[in-house]
Amino acid sequence: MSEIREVIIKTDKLATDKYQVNMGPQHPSTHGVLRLLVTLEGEKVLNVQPHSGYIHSGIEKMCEAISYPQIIHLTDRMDYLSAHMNNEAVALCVENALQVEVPDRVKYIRTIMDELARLASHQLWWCVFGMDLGALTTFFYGLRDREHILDIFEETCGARMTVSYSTPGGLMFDIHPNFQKRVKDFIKYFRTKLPEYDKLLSGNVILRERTEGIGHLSYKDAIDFGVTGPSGRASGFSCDVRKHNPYSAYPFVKFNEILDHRCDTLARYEVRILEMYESLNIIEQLIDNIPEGDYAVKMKGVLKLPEGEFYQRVETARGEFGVFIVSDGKKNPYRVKFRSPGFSNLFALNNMTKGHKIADLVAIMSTLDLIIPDIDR
Amino acid sequence: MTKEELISYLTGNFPEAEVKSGAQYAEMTVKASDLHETAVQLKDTAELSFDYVFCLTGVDYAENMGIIYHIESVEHRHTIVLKVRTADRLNPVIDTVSDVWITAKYHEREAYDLLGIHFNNHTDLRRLFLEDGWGFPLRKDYVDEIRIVER
Amino acid sequence: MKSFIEYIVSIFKGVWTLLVGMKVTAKYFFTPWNNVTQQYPENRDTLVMFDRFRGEVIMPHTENNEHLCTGCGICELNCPNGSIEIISKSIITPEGKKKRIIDQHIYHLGMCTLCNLCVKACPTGAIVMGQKFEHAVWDRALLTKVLNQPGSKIAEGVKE
Amino acid sequence: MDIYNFTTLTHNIHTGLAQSFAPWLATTIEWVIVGVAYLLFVALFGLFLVYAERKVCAAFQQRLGPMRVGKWGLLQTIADFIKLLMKELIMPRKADWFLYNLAPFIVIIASFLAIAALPFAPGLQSMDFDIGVFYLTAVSSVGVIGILLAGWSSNNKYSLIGAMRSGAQILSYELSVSLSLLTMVVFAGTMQFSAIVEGQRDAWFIFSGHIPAIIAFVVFLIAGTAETNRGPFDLAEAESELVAGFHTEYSGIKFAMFFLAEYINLFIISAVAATVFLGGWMPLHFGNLESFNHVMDFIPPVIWFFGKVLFVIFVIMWFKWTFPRLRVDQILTLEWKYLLPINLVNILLMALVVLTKFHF
Repeated sequence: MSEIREVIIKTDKLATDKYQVNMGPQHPSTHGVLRLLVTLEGEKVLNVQPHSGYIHSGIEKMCEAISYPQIIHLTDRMDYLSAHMNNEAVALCVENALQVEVPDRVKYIRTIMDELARLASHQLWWCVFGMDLGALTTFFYGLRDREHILDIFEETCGARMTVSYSTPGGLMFDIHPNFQKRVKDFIKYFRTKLPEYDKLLSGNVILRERTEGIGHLSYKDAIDFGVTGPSGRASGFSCDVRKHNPYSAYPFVKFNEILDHRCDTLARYEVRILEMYESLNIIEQLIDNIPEGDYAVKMKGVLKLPEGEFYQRVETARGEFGVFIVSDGKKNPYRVKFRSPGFSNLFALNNMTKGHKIADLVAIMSTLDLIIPDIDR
Repeated sequence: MTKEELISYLTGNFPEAEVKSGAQYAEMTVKASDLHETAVQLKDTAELSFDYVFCLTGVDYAENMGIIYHIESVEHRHTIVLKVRTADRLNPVIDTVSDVWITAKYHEREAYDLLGIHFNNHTDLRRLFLEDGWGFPLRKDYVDEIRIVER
Repeated sequence: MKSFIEYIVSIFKGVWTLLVGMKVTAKYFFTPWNNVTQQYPENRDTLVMFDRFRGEVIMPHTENNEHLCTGCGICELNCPNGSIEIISKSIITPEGKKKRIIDQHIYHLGMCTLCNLCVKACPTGAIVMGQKFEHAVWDRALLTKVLNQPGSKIAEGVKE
Repeated sequence: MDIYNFTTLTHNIHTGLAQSFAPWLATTIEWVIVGVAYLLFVALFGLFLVYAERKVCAAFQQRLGPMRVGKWGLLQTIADFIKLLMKELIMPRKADWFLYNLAPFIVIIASFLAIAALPFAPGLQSMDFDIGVFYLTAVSSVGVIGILLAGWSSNNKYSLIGAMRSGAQILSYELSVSLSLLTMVVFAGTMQFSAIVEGQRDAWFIFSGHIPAIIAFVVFLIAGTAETNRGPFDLAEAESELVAGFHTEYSGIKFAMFFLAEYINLFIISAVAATVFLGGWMPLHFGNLESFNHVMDFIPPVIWFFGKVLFVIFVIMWFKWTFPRLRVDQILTLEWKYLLPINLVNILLMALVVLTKFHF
């Protein structure tokens, strides 16, 4: 206190200073237990240092002790909003390593599930984005629509979020007899609700003012930081694994990779909204054409991968997800590495928020769509 | 470039490195001392322009530590797996590539945190997830009698 | 002058977007019969879970108190978390042969992640997923369950 | 009409007291009665508003809102209030003890001061100043001192940021509130609330003052919402940014005071809007429709007043639950670049309307 007084006496001016605020681990806008050490000057953000690890659960270490089919249920719990994509990544990786070709039916169902999970994730993101900006009503509208998808999941997979549906060699169950009807009903329903999202939030002048030109992440930075998914695509970084390294039924469908070159928060927002439309298109192309066949290939009781290294990339709702398995020929992997999209996205935050206000920091963090277990693993 | 073209190009231009065709991607193993130079070349050569590191994995091999970089070129859409081994297992040291690819900075921090691999010239080498003095859980000889239950 | 007109237009455009948003919320305000909330404990009687819903692992018994579990232990092997423990015992069958049968099928619900691997692996279909989801208890010990009922025996004709 | 007039009732109470007690004692007793009445009213109406807000926002969000305590959750807020009363009062160790404890009282006292000048019905008004509008704008901004103190003394950076935001915001929006009220004062020709209401006997100001009055009404609603720190201007407590802003560190009854004050302020802003623009307790009258006007007269003024207040409150809640929050620089931009110029032009317009007698 006395130091400040001295400064005031000396300079005849009001002394101002930088200060640091801990945002998190318990903070409403970090959506989990992430700690951001924010250096502020008044309202202006000077530096953001993410500190993660609060829910580091050592999944990679746990994977080394269990067999390949057992890894599936752990991947559910990393990025719980794209649980099915994570399952699929492991399943595809193991299938590739064993050189098993799954039936087309499996591929179709997996892709439909992927897109449903992506929709559910983007819906939740939309809810939370609205809430972070202070529009609390969006939260309930988004959850209301997400409930329909979760019901589809629950009926077919038996769980709402941690689905554990893709297994090495196929699927856990065949689809439920109601599945196709339910999905079609949902698409019909959601096509009426999605324009409402635009009316309520996207067009809103307050949202536009708050997002336009905020949180600039240039094309070069997006690649340098490895920011993938909708966040990367909003910077013009064409990083859609579905397009560049197609897997499952993605080679069979026509869809656009949503790219935006405005690089700001609004671009990231709109890319996600457009991706929801695109996901609906993909599901519509597939849902009526699910081929007949088995829902799984008969696999051995104990899966042993040949010695070697296997990598599989998939596109989750947050970006590129990778599974890297180092196998020494035993029934459990020697080393498993999950390349999670949130991890890379998080560290671009500092670059994007410099010079903006606290409120912008919240908005930018929200458009990166961070899931903390995905970062910490 | 296709995988085969890439392999032949790499064999021609990196005589020191050992290039082979992996199951999915072209694989290149370099000596630890050449790592940084190779990284710069991989990124700056116009025909290669590997600019997007999408995965960086540290692996504890029994005799030494391995670091595996999965790198893609956004422009040419070809992918390479760059592998390097440290000399020592207990005190593994390797040059950082975080000045070449920014994202490697955080992946290297993770590798340091979980495997204890020390990266030379890294500007911010701190633990990422765990507390200081925790140990390196992804090493094969890591024991934690309280939290790990052997079955 | 042009910028002045733009200023005025921007005001009206902004207000218009706000009114569009207010129309959406008003629509839901005045149609309360579309509410989506469920009154959960009250609707317990009518609440039906989906038949595949994974609530817990159960072992169905017939009315003769018979189950299908041979005690082979495959579920125990397949469980990633160690939430299943099989305790078997040796008996002597009426024919005078020695035979191992299930004594206790212990299931730790507290450790279970409901991944369905045990059910999928079970060769006789002895365990299935139950739909009960209200698992809250006052004592953690209550989450450890014995799935085979006391005095139950294996049904006739189940292949070993 | 006269049966609804409270003047006789209050007058009778006064004369009765004056006859039985010494003058000073009579006055004291009157003070106590008025004080208790206001306290009761504020507490009950505050609780009702909290309940209403929860139900209204639930309806906007396709939910049911509180349903457990009492029929349709009617007793929910009372239960909440009892819970808050019983909660432990926690204070940060390095907080400034005196200011920390003083702040909630300043906030709530400011609200009480403002509520005193409002006419609820003919004769049902404790202080009928001839500068009522001026008094109200003056005391309603005292609350910001409490908010600033709360933020400053809590020894929490979030609180401090919230308090500073609130200071900047309320100081700015005070201008718009006053100027939009001033527009109506120009129109009414008086600052006395009872006279303003009386002036709307034939037509409410929002109808008779047409365009400038409607503009002033909209500006007043926006600025008034900002004055009460409600969404979309709830920067001071912005929960996604500042946890809870200036009252992060308050618990129990002290938190309840901030909470209650927020809802009283909501009531005050709505009541002022209702009084100045929507005719206060005056029934709805249309020029020559004698029979219609007569039917409207049968509805008691108190009901008219509260009906209008609740309508304005509903509108304010409506946009709170629809819009995202503004950023701190935008909130100032909105005031200084949009509302203030509009307001100044609007006053000119109103002056012209009054001079040319181009009104109804």
